[in-house]
Amino acid sequence: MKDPRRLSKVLSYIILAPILSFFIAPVLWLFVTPFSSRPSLFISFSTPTLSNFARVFQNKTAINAFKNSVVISVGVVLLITVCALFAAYVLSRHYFRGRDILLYVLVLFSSIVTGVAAMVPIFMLNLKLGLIDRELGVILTMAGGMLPTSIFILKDFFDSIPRAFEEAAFVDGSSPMQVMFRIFLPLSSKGIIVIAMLAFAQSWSNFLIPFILFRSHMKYPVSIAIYTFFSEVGVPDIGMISAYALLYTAPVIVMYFLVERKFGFSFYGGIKG
Amino acid sequence: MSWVEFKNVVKKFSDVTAVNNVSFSIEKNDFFTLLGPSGCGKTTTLRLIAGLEIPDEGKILIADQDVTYKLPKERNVAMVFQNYALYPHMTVKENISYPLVVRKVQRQEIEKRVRFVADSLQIGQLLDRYPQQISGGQQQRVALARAMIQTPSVFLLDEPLSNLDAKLRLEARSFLKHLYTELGTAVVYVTHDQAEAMALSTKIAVMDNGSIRQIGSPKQIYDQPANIFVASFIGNPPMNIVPCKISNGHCLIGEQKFPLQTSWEQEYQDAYLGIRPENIQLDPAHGDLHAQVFVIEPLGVETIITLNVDDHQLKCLVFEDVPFAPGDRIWIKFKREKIHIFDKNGEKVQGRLSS
Amino acid sequence: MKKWICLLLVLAMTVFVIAEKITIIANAIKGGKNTQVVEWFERFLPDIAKELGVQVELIQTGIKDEDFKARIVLDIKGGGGADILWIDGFWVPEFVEAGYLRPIDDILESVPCWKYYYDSMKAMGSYKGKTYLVPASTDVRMIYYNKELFKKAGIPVPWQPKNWEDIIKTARIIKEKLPGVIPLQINAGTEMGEATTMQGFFMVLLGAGGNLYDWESGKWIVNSSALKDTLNFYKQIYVDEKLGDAELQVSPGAREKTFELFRQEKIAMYVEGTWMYTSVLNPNNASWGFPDRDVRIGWAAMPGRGKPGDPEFVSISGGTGFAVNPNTKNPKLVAEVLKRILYIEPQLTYFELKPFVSPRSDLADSCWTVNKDKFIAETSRALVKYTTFRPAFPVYPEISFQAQLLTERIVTKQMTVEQALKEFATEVTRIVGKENVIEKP
Amino acid sequence: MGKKAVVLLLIPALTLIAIFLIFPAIWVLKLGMTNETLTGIKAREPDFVGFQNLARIFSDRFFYNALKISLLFVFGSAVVGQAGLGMSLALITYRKSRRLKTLVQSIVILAWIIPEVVVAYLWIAFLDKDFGTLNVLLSWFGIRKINWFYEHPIFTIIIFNTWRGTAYSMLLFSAALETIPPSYLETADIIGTSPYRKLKDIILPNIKSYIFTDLILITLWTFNVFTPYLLTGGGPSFRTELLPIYIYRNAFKYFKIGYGSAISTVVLMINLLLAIFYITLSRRKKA
Repeated sequence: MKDPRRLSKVLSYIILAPILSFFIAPVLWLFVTPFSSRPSLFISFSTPTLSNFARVFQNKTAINAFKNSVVISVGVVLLITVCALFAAYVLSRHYFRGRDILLYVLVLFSSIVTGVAAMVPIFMLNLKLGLIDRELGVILTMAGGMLPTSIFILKDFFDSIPRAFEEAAFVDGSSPMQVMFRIFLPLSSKGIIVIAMLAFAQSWSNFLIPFILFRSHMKYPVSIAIYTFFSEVGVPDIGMISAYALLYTAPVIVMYFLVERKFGFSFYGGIKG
Repeated sequence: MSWVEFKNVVKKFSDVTAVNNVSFSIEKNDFFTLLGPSGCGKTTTLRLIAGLEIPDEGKILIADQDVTYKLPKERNVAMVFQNYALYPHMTVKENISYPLVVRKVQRQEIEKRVRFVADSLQIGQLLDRYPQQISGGQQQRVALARAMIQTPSVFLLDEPLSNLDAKLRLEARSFLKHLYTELGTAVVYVTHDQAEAMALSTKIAVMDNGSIRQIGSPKQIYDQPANIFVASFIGNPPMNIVPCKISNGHCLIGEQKFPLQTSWEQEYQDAYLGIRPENIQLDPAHGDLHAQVFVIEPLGVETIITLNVDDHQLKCLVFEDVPFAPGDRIWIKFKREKIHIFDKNGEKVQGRLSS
Repeated sequence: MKKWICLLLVLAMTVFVIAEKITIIANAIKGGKNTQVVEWFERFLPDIAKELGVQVELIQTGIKDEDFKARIVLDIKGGGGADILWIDGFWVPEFVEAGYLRPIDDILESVPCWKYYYDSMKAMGSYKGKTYLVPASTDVRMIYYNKELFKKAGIPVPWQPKNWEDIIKTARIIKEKLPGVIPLQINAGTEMGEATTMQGFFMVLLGAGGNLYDWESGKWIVNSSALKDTLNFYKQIYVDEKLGDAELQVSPGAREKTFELFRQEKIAMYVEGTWMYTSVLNPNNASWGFPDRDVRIGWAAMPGRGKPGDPEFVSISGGTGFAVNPNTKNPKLVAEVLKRILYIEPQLTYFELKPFVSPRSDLADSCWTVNKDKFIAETSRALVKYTTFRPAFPVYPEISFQAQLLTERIVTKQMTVEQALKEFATEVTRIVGKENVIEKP
Repeated sequence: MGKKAVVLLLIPALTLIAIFLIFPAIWVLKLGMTNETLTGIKAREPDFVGFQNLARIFSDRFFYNALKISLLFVFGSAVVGQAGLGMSLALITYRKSRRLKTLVQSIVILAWIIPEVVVAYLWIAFLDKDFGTLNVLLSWFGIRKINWFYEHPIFTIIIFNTWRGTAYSMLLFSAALETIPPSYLETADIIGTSPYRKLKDIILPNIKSYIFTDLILITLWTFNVFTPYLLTGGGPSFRTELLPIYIYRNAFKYFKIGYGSAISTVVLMINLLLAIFYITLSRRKKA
């Protein structure tokens, strides 16, 4: 065609191709190897099989770790959702003296106290509280770390819901409880779902906190169990490891695309902070 | 030879046809307005001229050159956007001079031309301010200045008045009209406001659904609409359109009928009668049709009266005092030479009643 | 009413009985690291449990030694942990200082066989006059070599070098004749952790007549000609002649990768301890094993440097043993369990499954004979007379880390021998204080 | 809602945050002034040593090594890598079809959301000297097999982290570009501005604040990344030992709680500086 813009389009594809292959190449292995009957470190396409997954389900450690991960993640999600809901509601709907300072302190600490910078005191704290090697310690530690971000996301969300809805309900004669459950919660369900999913994805993937706080094999969540599989001595069972890795990764991917589809990036931006 | 020419241009966005086989030509001294409801394809047409979109079919010529596939910068056009697109991080002066800076014009020359353009648009005192520090009307002038400084073959204006408040809009409209006489080259103007189009243009193209429904001078468009769409789009309040039947030189509306002035040979089972509100006369005693006053809206100079004629409503515009009250039964009379008859497809019936 | 109280009492008793549980932790996991240990426990723990009427449970781990140590430390620090800890003897001093071990002299009074333990082994388990550890087994160190590779390279087997020069000569031949095979691995670098100090650094240093600790003056040696020669030996192997693979030594999982390569017959000579033969190369080991170990793998004693006055051969011994957690709720029961573990029969079964050198005189010979392969008997008889122990002081791990750094800096060419030694001297002095260091000629 | 209810609703969240987020940050300062260890005599009787640890840090060659590597890592993988590549991707897909954008974003995001343990293993497999995909591919072009982790360790973790984290910058910049009214660039198109000048005169000035935000945030995050530990363990020979890994090594490998905390203090202070910088900036933007 005579369109000169065609050229710039083609040019951008030429630049994109190597960048995209750079991003795809390492991940491809994760989606190919679990189904390979002759799994290796190289991406090899061979007759597809599900036997690698079968081996995962026969592996007690693997299954047990899955259970542990679910317990931890569900705990974190519940704790975060409830605490953040309460706090964000108050912070969004009620002005009190010191609120802005409180918010400032929360932003500040949530960004500087990372698991990495505070791993020593976090460990010592759990030690003193007798929470080493207990799910509760890991759940509380993770929840404490993620709460400020969840509160901010939720507060922003609540701020965007006009008060008129609640006021109208009050005028109509609803009780505060009715307003909360009939009006406010349904209106903010999107925001709540988002922070719940974020809490799930983050606690599901977290490595450092359980790595430091768990001591016994039976308590390990998948992130640690799979790490010990990786670094295990002897000939590693690549087929099983890759299948396990895929099973472990799948919920996060599904969850991400659900959140992304429904709510877009602005919400997901909080996932790392 | 025309200055800007569209030949059978088609533009599709995935499966929506935004511009459907559009052809027109603009002369160098035209103020050409693309008028139509939102989504009718008028802005796309403008962007096709600018080169911001490339047609799927057809040809576009500017100053006798085929620019169909040319980049915008190769077309020597200037465009003022609805939101003016003034760069917030540049001062007024930087904004105006930017087209020249990009073209590496000498600094002295730039200085001279900015001064000239700014003076002629009366914004000389604003040059060191930032766009967000000046009023909407001033912003519009800055945007115009940025366009003018390029001395383009064609000025493209995309609803430049729509971001101004009502009072300012009238002022800016007059200013634009005045400016046009000084520009000395073609202006293509996009608007959905028929009053603006009427006030400014030398030529109007009324668009609907990707097609041009009529092109003509404002007077032609107003007095001789080619179809119901154009007829009802122009004028405020719009033309009354009433379903009717034409038979035997008479026009039947509901149960009533009245004779058309000249002999009308064709018979139409389903037709529409069109009459502008100011062309209806009211009379307490006799007329063409019997009607009942429904609502009276005095607007100062004129008064809009809504009438019920059987199941239909007609609006009529009068400039003198109204001696009626709602509920009064009266007669109405149509100015014969101002009656338009459209067929069932909405097209004006050939062989008009009068000339 | 009375009936209810009775029922409650019975219930409480049951709970009490069920709550009585003795746990043992060992760095062993079925099908993995030290699998024989697990098999051994499985064989007799149920009997002990039945006899004592309590639960006795083994906690399996199977991780790097460093991680295992961390795990135990954190367990105890956290107020919990297994009752009986099967740990490395050289951890005892620092653990005791931290209050992580319970003195077991009272328990040992009821263990009749304690009198048979060699004094040197008893010393390994005691600190500041108290006993904390019952040695379970000890080992020796030597050079393992792959007979097949030697034959291919035209080197006569059995092979026994007389000095360092012999080792290097042999390595040169292998390098020339067998491309793709790493001629010699002597552990180096911090990634290997204590394995570097124990299997590598000390084996060389001792051969040059040196040590890290001067027993006479009670001070740490920060510079000596032996240290210099040790580093030069490393340099010759890894840097100058590239007879060993320095890359491998410092990459993640270095020790496991080295084992793997040795099993794949890609390493010709490797200095390691008894454990490697009986565990890593054990033909019966499902995931690790080396099927024709006895045919293909030979061993030679590690020779001294070869200068006059140097030792003829060297070896160094470590040992593991049973210690008791101070957090244990029932020391009496622990004593009962320990006593039974140390009965002759379980002990012999242990050496049958996992041939090792016994730390006690009453089993001295039988521990060599219960197992079919003659390896333990041979190596112990040959090497026990040369062997020595590490200077196990609380500060030892830090000095050991500095020694690992020494080798790492040489093999990765980060520093010259002089620079590395200077850095070593500075750091060791900082750790133990100026008054506790000495330079040797 | 009464005062009581307000307090009651805030308490659960604030307690959790106070204990598990704020308290550790303060405690680390105190721990950093002791010589507490997990084994040996100092496990039972730690001494208060004041700023002795801090003084030692500034003469500790491992600290400088870790600091240097951390800075290189942040500069290479966050500033140049993630922000640079993220910006490039955002620009390439800017004003392009929705489908292309979705495709590119999905692929890049995938690298961002896979759990770090899995990602680390994927890269270990990808870069394996003998069987890794990369070396196998390179060998098809006659390039010798490279032991990436040994020969170019810092470069490797920089590339890895760029791969891992580009998504955030890309998404942020894409969103930022969306805030520029299309007419700005169309005006420039009509004027005939060159692509370079468009970027310099129109795009960059209009998303300046987003770029600052992005740079500060990714610097902060990258500075606190632990994932390379899963790839290299800090090796070979400490050549990828970032500050977080150095903290881990001191605290959990050598059990030097006090000294590890002192390094943590330094990291916290750097974080604090970055965070204050960020918060001030975002407040100014809002105002």
